[in-house]
Amino acid sequence: MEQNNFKETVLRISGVNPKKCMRCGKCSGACPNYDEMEFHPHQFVSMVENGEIEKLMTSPSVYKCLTCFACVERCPRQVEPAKLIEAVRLCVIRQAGQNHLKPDQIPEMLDEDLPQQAIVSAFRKFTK
Amino acid sequence: MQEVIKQKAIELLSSGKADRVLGWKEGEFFYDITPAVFTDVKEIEEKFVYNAFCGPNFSKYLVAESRKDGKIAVFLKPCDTYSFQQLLKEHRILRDKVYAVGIPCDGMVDIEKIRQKKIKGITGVTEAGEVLQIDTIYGKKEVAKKDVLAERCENCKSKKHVVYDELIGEEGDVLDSHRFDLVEKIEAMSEEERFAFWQNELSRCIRCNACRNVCPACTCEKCVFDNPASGIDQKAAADSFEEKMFHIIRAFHVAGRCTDCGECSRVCPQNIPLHLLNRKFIKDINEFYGEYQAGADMETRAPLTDYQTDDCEPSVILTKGDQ
Amino acid sequence: MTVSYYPGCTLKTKAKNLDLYARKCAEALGIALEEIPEWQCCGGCYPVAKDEIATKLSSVRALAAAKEKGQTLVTVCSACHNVIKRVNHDMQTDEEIRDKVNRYRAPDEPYEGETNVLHYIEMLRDLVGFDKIKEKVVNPLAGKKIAAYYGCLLLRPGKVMAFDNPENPSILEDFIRALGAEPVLYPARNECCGGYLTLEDPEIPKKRSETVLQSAQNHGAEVVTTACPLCLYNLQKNGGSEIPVVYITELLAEALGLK
Amino acid sequence: MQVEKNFEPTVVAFCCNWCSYAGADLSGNNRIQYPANVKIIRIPCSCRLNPMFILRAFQRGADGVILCGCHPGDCHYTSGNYFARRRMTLLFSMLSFLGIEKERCRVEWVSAAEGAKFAATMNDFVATITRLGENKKLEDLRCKK
Amino acid sequence: MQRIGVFVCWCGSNIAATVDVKKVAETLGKEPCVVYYENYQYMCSEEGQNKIINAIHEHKLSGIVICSCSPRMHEATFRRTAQKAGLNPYMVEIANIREQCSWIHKDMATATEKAIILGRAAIAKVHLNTPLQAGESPVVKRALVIGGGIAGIQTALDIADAGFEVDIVEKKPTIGGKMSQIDKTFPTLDCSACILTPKMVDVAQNEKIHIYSYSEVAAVKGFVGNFDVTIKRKARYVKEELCTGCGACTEKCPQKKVPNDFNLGLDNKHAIYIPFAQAVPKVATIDPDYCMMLKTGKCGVCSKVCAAGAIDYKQQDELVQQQYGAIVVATGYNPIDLKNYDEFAYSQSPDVVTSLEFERLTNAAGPTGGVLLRPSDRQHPHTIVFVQCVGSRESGEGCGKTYCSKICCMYTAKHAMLTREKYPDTEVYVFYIDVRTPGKNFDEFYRRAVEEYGVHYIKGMVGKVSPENGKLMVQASDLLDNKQLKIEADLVVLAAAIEPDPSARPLATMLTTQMDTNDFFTEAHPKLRPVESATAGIFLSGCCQGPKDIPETVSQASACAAKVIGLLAKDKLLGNPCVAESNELMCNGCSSCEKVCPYGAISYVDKEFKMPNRTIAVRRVANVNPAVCQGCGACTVACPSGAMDLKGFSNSQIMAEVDAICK
Repeated sequence: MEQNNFKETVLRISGVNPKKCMRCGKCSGACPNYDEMEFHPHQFVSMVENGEIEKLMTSPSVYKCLTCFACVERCPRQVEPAKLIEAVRLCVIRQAGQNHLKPDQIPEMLDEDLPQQAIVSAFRKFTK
Repeated sequence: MQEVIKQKAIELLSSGKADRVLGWKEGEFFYDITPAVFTDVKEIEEKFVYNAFCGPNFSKYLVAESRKDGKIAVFLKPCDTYSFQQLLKEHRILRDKVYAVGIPCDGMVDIEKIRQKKIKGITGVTEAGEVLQIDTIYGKKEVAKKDVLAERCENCKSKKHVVYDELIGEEGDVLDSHRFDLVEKIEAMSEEERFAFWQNELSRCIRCNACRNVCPACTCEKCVFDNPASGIDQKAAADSFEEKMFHIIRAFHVAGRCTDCGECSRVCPQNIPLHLLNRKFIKDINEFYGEYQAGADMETRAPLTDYQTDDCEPSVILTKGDQ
Repeated sequence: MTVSYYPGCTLKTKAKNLDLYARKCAEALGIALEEIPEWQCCGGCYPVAKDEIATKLSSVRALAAAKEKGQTLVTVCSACHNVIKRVNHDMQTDEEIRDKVNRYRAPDEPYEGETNVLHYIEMLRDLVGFDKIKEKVVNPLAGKKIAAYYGCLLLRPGKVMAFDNPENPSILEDFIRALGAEPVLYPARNECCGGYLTLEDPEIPKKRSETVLQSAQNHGAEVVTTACPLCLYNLQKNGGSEIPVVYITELLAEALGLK
Repeated sequence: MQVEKNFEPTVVAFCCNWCSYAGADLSGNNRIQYPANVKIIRIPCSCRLNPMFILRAFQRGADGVILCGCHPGDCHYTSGNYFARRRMTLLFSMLSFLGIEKERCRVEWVSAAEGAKFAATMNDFVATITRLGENKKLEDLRCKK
Repeated sequence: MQRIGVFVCWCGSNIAATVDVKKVAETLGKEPCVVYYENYQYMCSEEGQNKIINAIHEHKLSGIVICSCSPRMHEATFRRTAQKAGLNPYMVEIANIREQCSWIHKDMATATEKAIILGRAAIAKVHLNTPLQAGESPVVKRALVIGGGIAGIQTALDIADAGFEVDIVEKKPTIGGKMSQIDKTFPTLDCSACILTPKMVDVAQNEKIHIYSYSEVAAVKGFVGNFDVTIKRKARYVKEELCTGCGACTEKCPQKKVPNDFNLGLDNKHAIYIPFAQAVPKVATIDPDYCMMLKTGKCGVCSKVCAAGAIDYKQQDELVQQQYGAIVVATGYNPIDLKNYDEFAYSQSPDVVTSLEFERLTNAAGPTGGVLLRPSDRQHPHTIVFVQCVGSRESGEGCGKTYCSKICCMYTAKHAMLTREKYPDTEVYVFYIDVRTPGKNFDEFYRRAVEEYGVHYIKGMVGKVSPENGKLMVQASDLLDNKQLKIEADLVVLAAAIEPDPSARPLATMLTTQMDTNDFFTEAHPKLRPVESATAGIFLSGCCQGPKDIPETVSQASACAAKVIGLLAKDKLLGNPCVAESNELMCNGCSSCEKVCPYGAISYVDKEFKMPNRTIAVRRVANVNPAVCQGCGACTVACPSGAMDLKGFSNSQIMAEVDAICK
């Protein structure tokens, strides 16, 4: 993946048009995990639009989105910020060796009640 | 099926439900079926037919018939019902004067196609399921019905009756037809090829007006081609412009109203594929303005009396390009 | 009535109760759950990216299997439900995804989103009817104040899931009422529990789950119920409260006298 | 196609009274030139243009026909140009289907303020028609005495 | 056979410098039927016009062609000239040889040749011209105003002031509209009732104005100058002419649990009620859904206590027929239903209110007597959060509106300011996306709210409102500080988008006027004819055309009245004679023309025709109302048989021009 094509890639795989955003901030008002994130949903939208993808890619924020879709549900302009965050994360983990979660890390994370669902979900989210 | 329909015709007439029955009877030849108005039972018993040559679409006759006294019963094949409904939509037929009976149709046969199979001296055709048994002066022959279907029936768009008072047989479905294949083929030609194709076809036109006379969309009180005031009333196909002019204007006049019943091509004595012009408009309308089938309902606005603010621009034609 | 049933991986292991009672209750209510043979894991969360094709295939296989039988596809795990319903929506509306998936699978008949996907609770409402459940209750959970926890997966995106009003749902409350208990309305019922982040950083689910349980308790809840094994895990493990959290099917089984 | 050196095409421009005719006047007010080949016929609205008129023009020897009207959304009669747009799209498509050079007909939306656009459009259209040469496919030989 | 005169103008050197005017005149003089030609320096001058007049007289001209400047310039002049000479003004055609010839060409030969062709086309056309007479229709000198809010009131008062009769149809029991529910008006903060109620009284006392309250328009027929309207007077079960508005019935009515719509359901009223003290007409109305007498036949208290004997339980809806020359639509707006905005907990908590509900909560005549108390526990709220743009400015794919509702920024600033003024201990937060305050003294007003009253304006949007522990937890973003806020509020006020009244769409169908996709009425021209609809004789006043505040509504209402007065002042209406006409013999009655007519000018009649064989056929044929037709010609092309033609631009005229140009 070429560096300068990140914006195009993000737009393509997210299917989001950040130009539709009117900068109301309802996404960030709705986000339950706002405080854990360095860049917030509304910033994802404007930064993608401004082409500042690398900044987002190197931020831990991409692993903090819960994909709960509250921002998508409430966006008055159907911008769908969560899809952008997902696309930025994919830009990271689709690069060689950039898996955020490695199988050998798993055992120590487990406890006996943890449902499989958490592991497969995390794997899908954090690995290529 | 013929018997069932015949009995229905008799019943309608004798019960007084209808004063007249519009049906088919044989003309000069067995395959030359013509429309007929029956007023007595005996006549029906003797002459009424319904077979694979009953192509004529009765809808147009109802414009005049529904204005006469009394009620007329009519038998409508699925595709005929579209024309019928389109005329109802245009207020051309008085609905309460017509008793419409929907009848099944599994395709009409083109006698020319039988002849093209080198079958000569045909004296009669009997349907036996998928096969046609053909009596000729040289003995019996057989052909598969699907091989000799009229073009419009090969590409049948619907087996569904969109309007009727009574239905004989089971209701069918709207079909996925390949009716635009040939239009697409012509579109894919180069400009010069297209011009040559149509020059070849249209130059055969003898301006007999049969296409117009049979067309269920051409029910104008006074046709522009017959009206000296219209400025386009020339009668004879004087030169190539005249041929094109006539057919373009006719196609345009029925655009958005033509149900694609195919009668124009059926009656053309010169075998010009006139339906392709109408289909071209139908295809364009579907592509540009969304799927529209004339006669399919009473409510939807005809595409040329409707618009969307974001319709495509005419320049779309320029960019479509020759494939 | 017979429906296709997609249990999902967690229901075979950590969430056996969710599965067990779902089957028992359905049987008692006259619905046969026919498990889809050789179903594969849905992947736990819906692949959002438009270019993700392979990750959608397991859902499409389950959907196509139900289509072949002409059956409605029922899931009970909220996560599976979210994934399968959204993939189905893609197959209905996204021409590119539909085309690629069908080319990849090369089935005799392409799948175009024909299958009707229902969550177990939707099945109870639409195919059985809460009124009929009410009639069949032998152990009314009278006097119990139960808080329904929807989480995010059942409701969002609202247009795709078409499950209930995503901001003010009522289906689980109606269900709780049918069982004779008293539903507790609290604003955090459609907030996220923190989900799979628990694997990497349990602090986040802790904050989220505490918020949910506190809100429920503020409004007088005695029991919290959910349809999602991961929600149940987070609320129990990270919720910082002793309030019991149970699966909806457990409540149903209890009320129907099957537990 | 071989273009005759001094071929001067006949171009008929149908202009709606409210926008494009006024636009053409404005082009005159500002002395912006365009070829004399263009002859304007004033119609109340682009929706007044019957496809018959276009065919008639070609029949009588026009080499190009252009329709100018108010921009979509600005029609003096609110909806006329929307109907015209559909009619012309279909007509042009049919002419192309019959193998007629599709560049011979055009629709342009020119407002009363767009004098320069009117002239530019006409310059371009006349150039296009000159390049295409004489209309042979649609003319009526009888009209050529 | 026409006798045509051709007059070529030099326009000083404007034409003559590039066009050989003499040659043009002489060449055109040889055209068939041209019996006179002339060229002159200034045809439009008095001298030039006299030449035309003389020529018409001397040569008995039946039609004239002027080769001159654009018809947009002097067509009217030359038509008057022809009329002075006794020639029908529509026997004049102009060949535009200035703007479209001499001014754009440099070469004399080219320009002259083109001028001749343009002249020929005009001659060809005038050959086929026929004298046209503009139709006349009388004007009924009475106006109908639909809607009795401030827009309708102002329009009615202004029309009445000019001496014309006006009827107001109002669907509610009283006029006054939304403005009667509002507490104070921005940016002056004067009391809404104080400025509105005197106007309501003016309406009541004006002899020229008649109010049909509790009534609706049921049907509209006719056309400009001559509308025939059916008004449905709904049964109010009280005889309007007898009721004195004493209120004894309301006091004694035992049914007290009727949601009070005037207070937006924030309190209850009686089953027989007068909406508010200053109602006009001040007449009681019975709510049939709650009245025990009407529902069960048991009660009748109001009838017993009514000294005037005004109660009539047997009253029926009544239809009134009335003629009008002009109709004004003033149907107003409503806040949208917030059922799709449950993230703000509107349906979950009584303490989440709309801005209009907030008006009632602060209004002295409202449910709390003007003391700001929150609905749930009637306690004074200490923290109030205002949320702007709820349902406005959305993408259109969701449930909201795509437009800006225009008034919310200002009324929210007003609410915030008034709250801080009256209750300085209250913290007030306003969440905004943009603050839009164009208007006289508007931005100053908003700045005062911030600077003098200390309202916290936060750029950002509320994401969720959660009712917890008797408070409303507001989670929102502050985009400028880039943080998420969690505010414990006591009251949340939502600035709901406004939308046209639901009665507007069926009304538009009845009036054959156009609406946009948002159901706002479309004006005839967005800039130049903003208070008229495209349908002649239908005028637009107030929010039915688009969101407006009170000052804007009132100015539009007066502008609308001016247009109505201009129409009613005429005794007869002269139409544009270049209208469509259907040839009945050729008409198929297919309705194609009717569908493309933007004015509803075409109707259908069944007509008898004598047929060749002495029979009579009845056919449905199109009928164009020349008073309504504007002459666009859309119908002429839609008509498949060519039965529809346009006078002045007929098929044959245009084709004659084509022929002349292409020859």
